[in-house]
This record gives sequence, structure tokens and C-alpha cells, in this order.
Amino acid sequence: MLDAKAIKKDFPALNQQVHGKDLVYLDSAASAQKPQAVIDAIVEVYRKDYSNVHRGVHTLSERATRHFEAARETISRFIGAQDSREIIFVRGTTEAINLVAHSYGRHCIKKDDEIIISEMEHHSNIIPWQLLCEQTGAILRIIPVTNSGDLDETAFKKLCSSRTKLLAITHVSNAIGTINPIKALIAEAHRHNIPVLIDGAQGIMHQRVDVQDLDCDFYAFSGHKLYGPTGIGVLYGKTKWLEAMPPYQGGGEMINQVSFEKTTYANIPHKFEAGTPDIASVAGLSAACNYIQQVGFEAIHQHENALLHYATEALMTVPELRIIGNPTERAPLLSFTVEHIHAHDLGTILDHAGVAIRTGHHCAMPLMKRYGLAATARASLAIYNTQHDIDVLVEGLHKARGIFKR
Amino acid sequence: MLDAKAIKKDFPALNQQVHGKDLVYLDSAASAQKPQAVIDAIVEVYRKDYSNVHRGVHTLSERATRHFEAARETISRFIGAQDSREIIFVRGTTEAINLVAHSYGRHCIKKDDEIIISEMEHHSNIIPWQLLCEQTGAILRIIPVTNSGDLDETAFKKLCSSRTKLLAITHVSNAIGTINPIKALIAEAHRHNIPVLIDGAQGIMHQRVDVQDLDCDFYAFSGHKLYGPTGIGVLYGKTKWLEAMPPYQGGGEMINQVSFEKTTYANIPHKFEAGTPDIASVAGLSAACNYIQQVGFEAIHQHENALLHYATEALMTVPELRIIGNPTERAPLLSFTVEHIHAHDLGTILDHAGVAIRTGHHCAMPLMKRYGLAATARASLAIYNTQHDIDVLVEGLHKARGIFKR
Amino acid sequence: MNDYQHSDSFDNLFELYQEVIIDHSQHPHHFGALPQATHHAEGVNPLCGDTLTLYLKIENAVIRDAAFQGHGCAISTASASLLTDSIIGKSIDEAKRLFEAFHQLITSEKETAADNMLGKLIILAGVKNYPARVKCATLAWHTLQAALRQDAQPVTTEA
Amino acid sequence: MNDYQHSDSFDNLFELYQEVIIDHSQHPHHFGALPQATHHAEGVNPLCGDTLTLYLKIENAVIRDAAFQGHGCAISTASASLLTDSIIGKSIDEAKRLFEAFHQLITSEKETAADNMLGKLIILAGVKNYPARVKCATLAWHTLQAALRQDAQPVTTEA
Ligand SMILES: Cc1ncc(COP(=O)(O)O)c(C=O)c1O
Ligand SMILES: Cc1ncc(COP(=O)(O)O)c(C=O)c1O
Repeated sequence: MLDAKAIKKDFPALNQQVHGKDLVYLDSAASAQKPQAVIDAIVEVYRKDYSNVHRGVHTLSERATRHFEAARETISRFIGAQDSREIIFVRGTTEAINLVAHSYGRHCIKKDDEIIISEMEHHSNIIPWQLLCEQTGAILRIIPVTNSGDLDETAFKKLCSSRTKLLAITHVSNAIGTINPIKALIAEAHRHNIPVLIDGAQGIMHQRVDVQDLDCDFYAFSGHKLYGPTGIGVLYGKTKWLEAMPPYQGGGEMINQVSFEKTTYANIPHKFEAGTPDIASVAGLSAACNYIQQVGFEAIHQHENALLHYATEALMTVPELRIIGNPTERAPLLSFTVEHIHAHDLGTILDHAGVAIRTGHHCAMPLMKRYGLAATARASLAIYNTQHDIDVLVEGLHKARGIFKR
Repeated sequence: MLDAKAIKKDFPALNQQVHGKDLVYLDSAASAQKPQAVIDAIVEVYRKDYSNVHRGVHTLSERATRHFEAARETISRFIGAQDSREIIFVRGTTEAINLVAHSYGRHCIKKDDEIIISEMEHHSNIIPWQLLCEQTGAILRIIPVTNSGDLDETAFKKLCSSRTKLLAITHVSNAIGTINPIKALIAEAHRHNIPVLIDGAQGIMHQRVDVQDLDCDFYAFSGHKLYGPTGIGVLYGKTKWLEAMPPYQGGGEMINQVSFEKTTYANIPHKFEAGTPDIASVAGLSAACNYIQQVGFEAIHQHENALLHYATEALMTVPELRIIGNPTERAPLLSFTVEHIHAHDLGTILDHAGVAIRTGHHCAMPLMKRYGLAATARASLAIYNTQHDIDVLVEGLHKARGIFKR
Repeated sequence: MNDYQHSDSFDNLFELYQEVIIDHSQHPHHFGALPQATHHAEGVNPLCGDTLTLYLKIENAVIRDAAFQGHGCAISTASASLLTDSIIGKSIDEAKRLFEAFHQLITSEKETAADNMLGKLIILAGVKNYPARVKCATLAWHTLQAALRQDAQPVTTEA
Repeated sequence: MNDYQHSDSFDNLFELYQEVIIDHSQHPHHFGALPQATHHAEGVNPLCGDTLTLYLKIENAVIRDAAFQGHGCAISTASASLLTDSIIGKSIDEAKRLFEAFHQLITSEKETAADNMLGKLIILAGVKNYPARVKCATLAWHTLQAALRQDAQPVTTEA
């Protein structure tokens, strides 16, 4: 079992007070805090080995390039890719999905083709497809969500057809925590020759992801939710797709030869990495992967699941509190409402108890609409959270009810 | 006058040895080193005020958001923008130009329209326009470069017409150092109602840029060349254009309301900032702007110009060395070749003298071709360089000639 | 971080969530549609998805009646409720001045002479210590402006 | 950083820039076109823009003649010059084995039995201490492979 108290000490930002109370950070699904090891990796780059990459023969440039490509290897192993050339560095999940929409979209999608997403997607996995459909005349198909918060798999099967050119689906719902059975969904899609993009923003940090085992065609995730830096994320793509796809952004580093008559492009992954990349954040992300692997996914899973169980029971003791959804499998996050108290007010009141939760629509407006809600409060758990954190949350919720029941 | 030796002490990476020699870093045009103040600003974010921005009501989120938007103000003032909403955060110059090509391009450019660039552009200001022309049927027009390395202004004037929908031109050539008379070019373009994008990657760090005084429509630059972090850059755009342009990437933070029927977009700047931004690097870039302003552009200009003069004289003492171009105004960088010694070999030999220079085509293949060169050696100067650095460079060049003249 | 020191205690919350505010949020005045409305507008707070529709009945540049519908937090609902109370019977110009005064109240540190004209609205003053919540308090007011301008597009609280 | 320690002295450079290498780079063997070529290919090093065209005359699976053209640094030119010297008269299979051995030589730390077959090529061993230059030394060899495969597209030294 994992020692969350010891782990917490690795995260400097967690050791502070807010409104005179010890900080209880339950907003890791929005962005996780960073262990000192990640901060150190970034500082190390800037203090020692800093230079632009891929362009120079001098020592600093060579070291920077070597570290950069070694990080790609580390991350490639972290998700079980076959080849590190399948790892494209992007800003985050949002950019990864936009890259696919733009490049795979331009390559493979035309009028009347269909793209399947679901009702529980984050806006980042909705709008790129809406924009693509607007531009191409393709049609967006939506897998409905059941009352429990699961995907309606029967409906999904009916949507699959020879017109379907892509399934883009979230691994884990950031709004209500549903873990989708992505391996089965991928297999089903592949039976219809439909390639699959997984939005892994909320999946990558809670369990070991093995892209070869999943057999997904694309997997997108953000560093900042994985205890890594901001500004960096990854698009994993199978070689066969990446090689076939046209470039995304044009610029330095993604070319082979440039002339006004004819420009040829570099091989993958560089074809998709125009311009100077976020060198320091790549080092930080690599450090984050190493940190997580040291903690171990088995321990993480055990700890987070136990804590989720504890939190679920604890929240259910709060009168008039309703947990949204009851999916078959849930990641360690809970979305809830308290009767007569708007989520925003809960957020402000909890903040005064030192508790940071997220409130609002969680960039998942269609799912909110499906549940007839404008906003929920969301508590999300990470490796550094403890039962005590949950106790403080629950205490704060009672306080909030007190304020509204005067 | 600026005390470069004192400034050098602010940059930890410069205080190291390479191959047993004190590092002489003459590759700042590829990427500048970072002062401790920038590193500290990044560390501060992760150690204290870290959270996702724009989404939460809790204290950390509110602080993070406040710092983030304050940084936008700082950067807005740094370039003299009228309104901080005109500052769009992107990964770097490359992404900034791609954003304009994609969004302004989609909004304003159609078949047979013309886009003017020059023969001295960096690939990042060529390929996005080539891709746009491929997609739209627009035509790319090229301003030739004279033997001295200046733009051929007569040719430019002839290219301007009512068919021209954009002039995209570099402020400073990264390959040979030409400072283009952008204020005059902008005025001329505006006489034809042609909007102008300035690639400021190499311009922003050597002189005070005032976008209102220049009256440019877009100005793009990268943080990492401005002594700031990697992963962050800025697209400045006039409000009237940004408001008219369709979104670039789709995702979180750039919306107003999302539904499967109709999605509406946020106001600028958020419309163009989909997904979690590089929060830490924005803080770092703001610190870099403050650092530079403390040093002062007047002092920077004086120092760099004096050093450029010294370097030019010093290089001319090396037999068979040829400086490429002799432009009317030159930024502090020199591109050169040495007869019978390929730039790559110079680079390796100088590295052994502790000197980091860049060698190759500098992502400006068309300009190289214009001069009939495959590669040059480039020494670029920054606020922390000294005359001693130049002396070491020149000594290394003599050594290189020795090796090749055995 | 200085601006957080003064709200370091949990009890400060009661400054924000005063009984009057809770009352207005739970029993808002003028809640509902206004069939005879001459002006109306929609407001959105993209941060939380809260929406609000404001209806005005204007005759001879005087706001004869007002009402609102929608869904929001205690602060935004109370603010809308107090807004309708305050503007009914006021001229358009007076309403605009009220907006200015209110905006001052919840965004600036110093008290101004204009605070006098605010009446009951003054109880929202506590919001200024909660920068993330200022948009909740101003949503109704931005919507009022949009209604007076007769905007067809929803107005947002974004900067 | 350990891998840099052994090249801490300026003199180590002479291991890379041996007289033979400088000679080959300044007076390359088999430089020029080969009108009777049966195979040819183009190679590009995108890092520096160097290009190289390699021509082969192959009869009965034996490389009867070879030549190259192009523009490159001392390392890449010497490497191409030495390559042509080494492969003329060799069978295709022998040439392929030579490629393997050469690749080993300049990318791996340990010496192997195959080093014996390298002959003069061994003088390029110093390149392995200069990771950024390995691509210069292998450009000709990648181009050889492309020529044997009869690739129409230029080959690059990119990973
Ligand atoms: C499920 C899901 N997808 C996509 C995203 C977008 O990630 P980012 O903002 O890092 O691009 C998020 C996070 O906000 C998310 O939770
Ligand atoms: C003139 C010029 N434009 C554009 C770029 C691209 O900048 P970045 O790689 O930071 O996107 C550079 C730097 O490489 C440059 O020198």
C-alpha cells in the first residue's frame, strides 16, 4: 500500500495553508500538483544542459537533443508504444485531438462520412470534430449516456457502420468519473474497420495504459494532469496512421528540404513537431513518468480505489447530497450536488475550509444538460490524498449546509 | 553601458565548462539562456500557486488565474499593445504563424489571392503559407533579396496589388542578421490595404518593439529566444482581426456555450487559447520581460551593437573567412564561411574550444540557395556576451584552419 | 497574496453570505417571465454555465417593470433579485448610473460617494473579497446593459 | 555527462580529423557522375542540408564501379570517398555486411570481430565520440542502401 502522507511531502505546493487552514487539494482532475522531482528536472535543464534541440553540433545542443529524445523513449515505454517515433509532443490533450482532427481529418474524412463521439465528452473532444464536420460536411454521431453514467453500448453498436471514419471517445469522464470499457469499444470499432482515438486526459494517471494491448489507433494525454509540467502533452499514434497523415503545423524541424517550388517533410515524429518544442517540459514529463513508475500503478490503483470507496460512503452521510451517476467502473472522482446550494457557493465555502474542489460544468456541457444540471461540485483524488482530506471535505459540506439553513 | 560580466552571472547555464573550457555561448539566436529570475518564476508557480486557470473558485485557482492574466498585461505593455486581449498565448513563433495562416487564412484568403513573403524567411514563415496556398489555391509571391542581404524594395512595391491579401515578413533574418525596415514596409503595404504579419522571433530581443507605433496587424515571437522558457510564445493581433477570425483549435476554455446543435465561442483572447495553457511558462515569460526591461533596451542596443562591430572586425582578420551579406542594418549576428572548411567541421572544432555556434542552413534553405551555400556558421550575440567571447571564437577559427592546413 | 489575509477566517464568509443574500437567493423577487416586456437579453457566465434572462418593460425611458429567469448561484440570483428591486421605477439614465456605482462597489477597494445611491445593493459589497465570484454578482448587471442596448446575442461576463 | 570526459582535451580532435580523413575530404576518390551507373540514389542530411548522390554500376550482383557527387562536411565527404574505395569489387551481400560492420563501429562502444573486415574504414572510428556527427559519417552508407533498394525518394539520415 502506498504511503500518501509520505508522498504528499514530495509535493511542495501541498504543504501550505489557505485561509489559515491546511490545504486539502481535491482538484487534481483539473490539474495535478508537481513532485519536487519534476520541478528539479525542469530547473536542471535551464541551469545546465539548455540549448535548442535537433539543430546543432555543439555540446549543449547535443546534450539537450539527447535528453529530449531519451524522454521520448521513457514516455514511449510508459505507455507501451511499439516505437518511440509514435510519440508526438504537443501542448496537451486538446492540441493532440486537434492535430488528429486536422491532419487525419484532412486525409481521411469527407462529406457524409461519420465520426462517433459520446455524450460524456470533454469540450476538447467535441469541438474539434464539430469544426471538422463544418469544414468537410461530415456528420457527428453521438453515443448516448445511460442514467447510471455509462455509455449506451447497444446504441454504440448501432451507430457503427461503413460510413464511420473515426470513433473518438474518452477513457475516463472528467465530469462524473466513468471508466469506459475502451478495450472492448476498440475491438468492436475495429470489427467495422473504424480507427479509434482515446482521449486519455483522465485515464493516464490512474492505471497503467498499454497502447499496444488496447490496440487504440491514437491516445492523447496531457502532462499537467500526470503530475508533470504545463505546456506538454502527447499524441500517441500508430505508425501507419502517422506516416500517412499530412503535416499539421508548418515550420522549422518538420522538414526535409524546403524550396519555393517543392517542400518535403521529415519522417515521424518530427513531421508533426514544427517549431521549437517545449524542451524543459518534456524533461519534466519524463521525470513525472519516472516518479509515477516508482510509486507503481498497482499501489496507486489500490490507494485511489480505497479512498474513492471511503469518500463515497462519507459523502452519502451528508443530507441532501446527490452523487451524479453510478457507473459500472469509476475513476477516483465524484461529482455531486447539494440541494438548494449551488456548486459555486459550495466551492467558495469549502475554499474557506482549505478545501479546493472544482465547480461548474467541467467543460462537459452536453453531459450536464443530459442530467439537467448547470453545474456540479467535483472532488477528484490523487496519489497524495488521504482519508483526512475527505473528512475535512465532509466537515466543510456540513458547514455549507449550516450557512444556507440559517 | 551594460555590464555583461555581471549579467552573465545571472545565467546559471553560462557558468560551466565544456570540453574543459569555459563555455562561450554564441548560439542565442537559436535559443537564449535563462536568467535565474526566470527559473525562479517557474519554480514559484509549481511550488506555491499552482492550479489550472480560468476554471475554479478556490484560492489556488484564483491566484493562478490572476498571475496568468497579470502576465498577459505585462507582456502587452512590453510590446506596447493597446489592449491585453490582443495577446494570444501560443507555443512559439511557429504556432503563432500557423494560427494566422489557418484562421485568418480561412477567413480571408481564397483562390488566386496572393500572399507576399520574402526570400529570407525562416521555414516557419514559409511552410504555413505553402500549405495554405495548397489548400486554397492562393499564390505565394516572393520578395527577392539583394546581394547585400537586403530586401529588394522596388520588387516588393511591384508585388503589392489588390490581389495581395497578406504580407508576412521577418523583422530580422535569423540566417544573416538583416534588420528589415518593417515600419516602412508596413506603411507601404497599408497603402494597398494589405495587412502585415511580422515574424518577430529575431526582432523582439534586440530593440524595443512597439506594435502600435509599427502599426503591424500581427506580430509573432517566441519566449525562448527572449531569455524566457520554452513552450510559450505570443501572437499579437489587432482586435479587429482577432474578433473577425474563426477559432483555431477547439476545446476547453475557448467556448461560450457548447451543445451538439450549436457551439458559441469565447471572446478574444480566449477564443484562440483552447485547452490548458502553459501556465508556468507564461509566468516565466513575464519574468523575462521584466528582466529585460530592468537591463533596458537602450543599454542592450548599445552593448550588442558595439560587440557586433568588434566581432565583425575580429572575424575579418581570419584569412579566407567570408561574412555572408552586408545589409544596411544588422542585428548582432554574423553568418560566415571559411574556405575549404565546412561549417559542420567548424562547429565541432569550435565546440572543443568551448565555443557554441550554430552551423547549417538555419531553417532558411531558400536564402542559402540564393547565396549558393548549403551551410554557414553563425555566431549570434546576446546581452551576456563579451569581447572575450569573440576573442575565443577567433582563436578557435585559427585552430580550425590549422587542422585543415596540415 | 496580501488580499487573502483579511479573509483568513472562516467567519468572514458570513460577510458574503449574509442572511439577506441567502433570502434573496432562495426567494428571489420578480422571478419569472414578463409577457409585456419591451426589452430583454440573455446573459451567460461561461465559467460555470449559469444563464439568466432579464426582461424589462420600458416606457418613456423609464423602467416600469423588470423580471428575470434562469439558474445561478446564491450570489448571482440574489444580485439579480436586488437588481430588479432597484431599477423598477428608475429612468434608463439612473439605471446606468446605478450600474457604474455597483461595479465600483464590488471591484474597487475604496468607498466612493456613489455608494450612497446603492441602497440595499450595498450588502453585496463583500463580493469584492472574492475575485472569482465578482462575475456572479455582475452577470445580471451586464445583462441589464445588453437589454438596454437591445443585443440579440447573449452577453457574457468574460473580460 | 560522462561520455564527454574522454574528449575533454582539444587534442582529441585529431582523432576525428586524422590526416587521412582531411585528405579524403579535400581530394575525394571517385568524385563525379557515373554515366554507366545501373543504380543511384540521393541522400539528405536535413540537419545541415548536405546532399549526396551515389552512383553504382552493378553486374551479376557485384558492384563493378561506384562514384558520388554532392556537398558535405569533411566527415561525410571522407566517408563517401572511403565507401566507394571499399565497395568497388564487392558483391551486394558483402557491401551489406560492410554497412552493418561500419554502423557498429561508429555507434557502439565495444569493438567487434567484424571490425576486421573494415580495412581503411576503421579510421572513422573516432566519430563515435561525436554523436552529432554520426549522421555525417553514415549519410553515404544510408544512400548506398537506398541505391541498392533502387529508392526513387531521397533517403535521409533522420532516425
Ligand atoms: C477528459 C478530458 N479531455 C480533455 C481535456 C483537455 O486537456 P488539456 O486542457 O490539458 O488540453 C481534459 C482536461 O481538462 C479532460 O478532462
Ligand atoms: C526568424 C525566425 N522565425 C521563426 C522561428 C521559429 O521560432 P520557434 O522555433 O520558436 O517557433 C525562428 C527560430 O527558430 C526564427 O529565427
